[in-house]
Amino acid sequence: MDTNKAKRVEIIIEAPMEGRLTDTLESAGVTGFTVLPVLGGSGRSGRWSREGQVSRAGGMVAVICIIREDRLHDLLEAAFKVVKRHIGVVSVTDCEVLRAERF
Amino acid sequence: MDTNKAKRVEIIIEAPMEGRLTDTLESAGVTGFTVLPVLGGSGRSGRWSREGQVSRAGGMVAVICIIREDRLHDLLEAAFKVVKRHIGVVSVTDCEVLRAERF
Amino acid sequence: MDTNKAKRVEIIIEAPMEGRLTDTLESAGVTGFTVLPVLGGSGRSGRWSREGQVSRAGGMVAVICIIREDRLHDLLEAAFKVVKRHIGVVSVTDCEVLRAERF
Amino acid sequence: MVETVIGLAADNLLSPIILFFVLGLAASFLRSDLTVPEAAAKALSIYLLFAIGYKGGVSVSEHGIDQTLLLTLGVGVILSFAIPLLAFALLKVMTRLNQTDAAAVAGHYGSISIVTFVAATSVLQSQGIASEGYMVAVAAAMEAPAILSALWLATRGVTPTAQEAAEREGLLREILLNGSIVLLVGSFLIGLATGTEGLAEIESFIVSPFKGVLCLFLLDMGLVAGRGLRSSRGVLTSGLIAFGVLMPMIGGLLGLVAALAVGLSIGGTVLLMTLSASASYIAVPAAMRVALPEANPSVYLTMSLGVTFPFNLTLGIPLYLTLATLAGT
Amino acid sequence: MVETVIGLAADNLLSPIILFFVLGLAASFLRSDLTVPEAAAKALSIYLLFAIGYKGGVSVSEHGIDQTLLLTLGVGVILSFAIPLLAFALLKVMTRLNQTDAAAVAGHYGSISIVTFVAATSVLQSQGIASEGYMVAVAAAMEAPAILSALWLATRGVTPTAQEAAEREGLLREILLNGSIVLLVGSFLIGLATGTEGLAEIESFIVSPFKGVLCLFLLDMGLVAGRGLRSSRGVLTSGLIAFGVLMPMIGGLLGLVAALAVGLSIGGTVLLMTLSASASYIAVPAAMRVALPEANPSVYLTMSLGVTFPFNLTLGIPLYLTLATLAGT
Amino acid sequence: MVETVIGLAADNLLSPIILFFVLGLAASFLRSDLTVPEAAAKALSIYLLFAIGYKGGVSVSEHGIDQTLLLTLGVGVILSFAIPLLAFALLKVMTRLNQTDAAAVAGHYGSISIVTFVAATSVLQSQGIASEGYMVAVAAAMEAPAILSALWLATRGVTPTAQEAAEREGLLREILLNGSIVLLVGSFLIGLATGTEGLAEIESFIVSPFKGVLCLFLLDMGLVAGRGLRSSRGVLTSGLIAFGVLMPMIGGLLGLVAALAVGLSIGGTVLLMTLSASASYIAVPAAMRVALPEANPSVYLTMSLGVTFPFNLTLGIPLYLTLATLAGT
Ligand SMILES: Nc1ncnc2c1ncn2[C@@H]1O[C@H](COP(=O)(O)O)[C@@H](O)[C@H]1O
Ligand SMILES: Nc1ncnc2c1ncn2[C@@H]1O[C@H](COP(=O)(O)O)[C@@H](O)[C@H]1O
Ligand SMILES: Nc1ncnc2c1ncn2[C@@H]1O[C@H](COP(=O)(O)O)[C@@H](O)[C@H]1O
Ligand code: NA
Ligand code: NA
Ligand code: NA
Repeated sequence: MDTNKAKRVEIIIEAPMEGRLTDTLESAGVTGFTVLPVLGGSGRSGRWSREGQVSRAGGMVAVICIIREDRLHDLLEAAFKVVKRHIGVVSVTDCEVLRAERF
Repeated sequence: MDTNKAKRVEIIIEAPMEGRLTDTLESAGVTGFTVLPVLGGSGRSGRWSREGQVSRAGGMVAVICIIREDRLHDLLEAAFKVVKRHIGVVSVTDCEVLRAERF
Repeated sequence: MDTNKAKRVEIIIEAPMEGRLTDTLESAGVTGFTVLPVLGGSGRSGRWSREGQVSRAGGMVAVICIIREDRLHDLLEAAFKVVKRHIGVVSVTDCEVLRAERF
Repeated sequence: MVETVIGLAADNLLSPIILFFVLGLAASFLRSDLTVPEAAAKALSIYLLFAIGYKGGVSVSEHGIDQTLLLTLGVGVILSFAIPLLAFALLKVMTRLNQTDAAAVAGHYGSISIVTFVAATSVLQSQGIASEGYMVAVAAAMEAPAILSALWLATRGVTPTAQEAAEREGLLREILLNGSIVLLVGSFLIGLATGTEGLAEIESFIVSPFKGVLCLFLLDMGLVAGRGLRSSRGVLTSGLIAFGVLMPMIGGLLGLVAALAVGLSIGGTVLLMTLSASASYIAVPAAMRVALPEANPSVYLTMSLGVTFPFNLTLGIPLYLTLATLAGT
Repeated sequence: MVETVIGLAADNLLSPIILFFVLGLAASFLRSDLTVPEAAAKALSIYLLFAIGYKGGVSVSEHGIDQTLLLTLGVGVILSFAIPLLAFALLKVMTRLNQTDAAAVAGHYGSISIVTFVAATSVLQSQGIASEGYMVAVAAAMEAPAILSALWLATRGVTPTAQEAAEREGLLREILLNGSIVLLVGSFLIGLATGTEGLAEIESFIVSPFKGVLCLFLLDMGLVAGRGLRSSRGVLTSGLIAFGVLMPMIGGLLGLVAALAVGLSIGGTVLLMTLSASASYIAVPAAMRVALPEANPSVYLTMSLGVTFPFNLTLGIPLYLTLATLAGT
Repeated sequence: MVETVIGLAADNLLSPIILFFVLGLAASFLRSDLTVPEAAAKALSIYLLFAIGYKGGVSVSEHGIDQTLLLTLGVGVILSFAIPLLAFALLKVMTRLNQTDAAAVAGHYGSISIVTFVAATSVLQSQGIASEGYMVAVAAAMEAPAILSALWLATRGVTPTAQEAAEREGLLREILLNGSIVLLVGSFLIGLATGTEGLAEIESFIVSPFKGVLCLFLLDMGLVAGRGLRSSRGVLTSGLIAFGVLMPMIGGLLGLVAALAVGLSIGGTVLLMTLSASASYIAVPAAMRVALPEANPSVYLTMSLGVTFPFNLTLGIPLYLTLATLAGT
């Protein structure tokens, strides 16, 4: 199997900011991402859980984005703009991808 | 803590193909995997979201598989067969695992 | 973008043990984690799925924890204590984080 | 006749059911964040299949098995097999879809939309028109054959690779045993077995609240259809839109002919016309993702959910009712 | 008068609705693992908005559009804009919240809580007191203006950075088109259009089971409120608690004055008082996370859901009812 | 007597409730993709606990607190403690389970299955047989003690490690306050407090649709049980199957003796027999995962949900009803 180097960026961000983040990613030229639901968590602002919640306010989502290394900088720049004032965690991992032409 | 090197494979694939993928993985000798739900995403085929959907057609799942390095090739071979004609992203990350005897 | 080295720990564990795990992590000084839902999976104890389940017994969750390298040991020690007798997978990946002061 | 259709359509357009669909459409066009959670939408669809199947079974248990039952089932299966061929030919003339996309779209029109069926049932009910209870079984029988036609259309003259063959394997079982068919047929059989006595026990769950649940479900369908239309604007050519309106009318006419041949009641005729006219958006799309992954889902989903479903819901059903009434008298 | 309030409150406290809220609170204080899945909680809230909006529309279609409708809408919007200013001033006196937190909390009190409104409706109903159907529309109109007041309060004298400005952009559209407003107003309009005839079709879905669904929803709110109170114990100073009880009474009085000025019925007066007295916990928190991320969510959520909501539910509504009755006679 | 059982069982087997369970089983054996979303299944179970608890409370408020209430509670607790000991001994004789697995399975049989209880209630109702409303409270009281017996059985003669001790710590609180007990008891108390007046307000939510909801829930249980049976085929030895059918009959007899001793009505006797005969599949499995992680979940889940639950549902309940009637006359 031929694999190619890429970066896996994982952004855990408040649900009400999801739309703004993904719009910003798209205008920064990111062509693909996947959004995972988050059940709950804990951080400096305390523990929280989605159970029973009606408002989007209390929840977060995880946005996963696999990109070519040379586009990482733009992505992080864009993500940082949105995340900066908000609750959120951004991590980047090295990875190998199949079908690199897609990224 | 004793940890051992392994690989973390993440396959984001269309929900209707989940069964075929996991069957293929199992017949390639993969002994464990975990399936995470996916809320939505974006790619060359546009944006999508699970909200309000009844059909499995429009959704994806993320299959995570942690395996010993020497079995990676077989796994990727098997996964590729299923993913090839389908929408899907396959990424591989180096990782360390506890209790390596389980993998 | 300034990034810093960190570790991404992913613990897939039975849902009834979630509270015990996160309590233990917190008492080991872990300041943040995120819990993702899990749909199903397969391992030595066979295939399972959350669909239609009412009991927490049959399900798992994924706890993701991003921490500074120097605190990894304590985290793993704590996690291992909980996971040891239970079904569960612990993997650690190198990553880079934005806003390292938060971890 | 035109006035009748218009009168019926106007009545129909002012029913809560249609208006909630429109509300859903409007909300998603306005980019409101109104959404129905996936689990809730699935629960609503389980409720509808359960209720409609069960009530159909009870109705058959009451009126006895009509001699036309088997005939209608057979005719339904034939329609489901045949309509895709016609649809494919029409698509080749009216649009520029490639073979795979045209086959996939064609398959959707041979199969059926259960919510369109339910909406037709509720129009019949408010007009006080009876219909054969086993039409629910006919609906189930018409879900799957169209998929085989679509596969045949897509792969004529192409030898499938080993991988493609492997993927299609098991598909037939999956299609015939997909959740909605099993639930519909199962509930029908249970209704048949337990009859009016059983119905009395669960009536206040499956009969009285039915229309209200349908409103919520149509709100959700409006939201999903609107989101689909918004994100696939580029896909909808005028040829496709014309097809999406013309094809249900052709399907409806085929249904009319078949119903007359079999000798269905006026109500049954309307339902068979509606089944023939409607396009699938649950079972067929999922099968297409497995069997024809190259086909573009935004084309077939938008056609089915964004064009033909609203057409049937608003104008189609009143039209079929008028035609059936004219033909039946 | 005191006896009347106490009598009403005692009655009220023994209603299943309140008791299920208390059960939820108790369960989360005892750290029971009882939870309502997120999707189910959202489905319940969709049901409530759908039912309450639709019934309001039907009621207006029955009684004709009252001449006070526009006036009440206008007055509601003014209250929603004005109450945050008062609340902000009070917070500055009674608590040590910084400007941002105080503005965020103040915004919640200008907006409304639809469940508090529903609870008041059901108290009116069990007392046999009629009210204007369009109060539902007033509720919708009062959701958003307070958010603008809160933003103005938080950012007076500060020039927003380009980033902040960009984030606020689109916020107005988002607020006005948030799911609960769209569903409430849409259902209201559909109720208005389809009237009693439409209601008859879906009555057994939206009228008879309503109170039972409300019990489940309040169970869930008790669970969420209790969890919030437990995890934000440190946040609640006595000043904040006092504010959380005082502010709804002030808001209620403002609502009373406005209702008298407009000439609402006693029922309508109680509802306008309740709307003014209640604090948002769905729409405003989400808007605050986007627009004022620096504001501490545990402060405003705990105030709104943990202090003011229970106060209104148990003592507030009976109090507003007594005052409205006294003022109306 | 045999004819009575058979007659009752035949009636019972043709009730929609059982048939939907069978539909679920069949669908999963056929590997249909029919599923109920987790959130919907949980919502259904919340509804059932809410309704059954509340109605029990109202019934007690109507008929006054029977003198046998406390006695029955006490007897229930004793049965829950004692049955596991018997079950364990029997398992040691009939199967080759190791100590831990046998203890875990035994614990399930001491505790109760609330859906089996609900099914028995609905059989009583359709036979027009009254029962003590507080049997709901007895059900709640019998959930937890069996877990303690199981732990004792599993760990006799073994000193737990510090880690094991730490994990068991807090377990008792968790068990006693698990969601289903809290909701059941809470709803019972609210029903007791609000009485028939409260019931009148929410009757059309918790009484009339109850059976229909139960059908959907049993459909889901059939799906889950079938999936469990399919994936644990290897686990079920003939010894285990025999135990899974014998044990509920023994439990039922113990319940009969206890009921006669306490002096319950025929309806109450059937319910106490059913509780003793049924095996837990919600609360106990979760507790076992925490406290006895080495026990194999596919053994206890398959026994409880795949063998004993269907047995009780189809043959057990009619049998207990016949025995109670014979003993009571
Ligand atoms: N170190 C971390 N690892 C994983 N998730 C985190 C971490 N820190 C924060 N989070 C997530 O981000 C949310 C907000 O974090 P905070 O801003 O610190 O309150 C938490 O509730 C978690 O869901
Ligand atoms: N670069 C990427 N990173 C993460 N997820 C992706 C990426 N590209 C595609 N996806 C996911 O795969 C789905 C289908 O992608 P595509 O085939 O490009 O339309 C998308 O909707 C995303 O959920
Ligand atoms: N190698 C693996 N990769 C990912 N998830 C795994 C792996 N092994 C086990 N799991 C998860 O852990 C659960 C229990 O594993 P086991 O204890 O092997 O039965 C499985 O059902 C999976 O969800
Ligand atoms: Na059709
Ligand atoms: Na207010
Ligand atoms: Na038992």
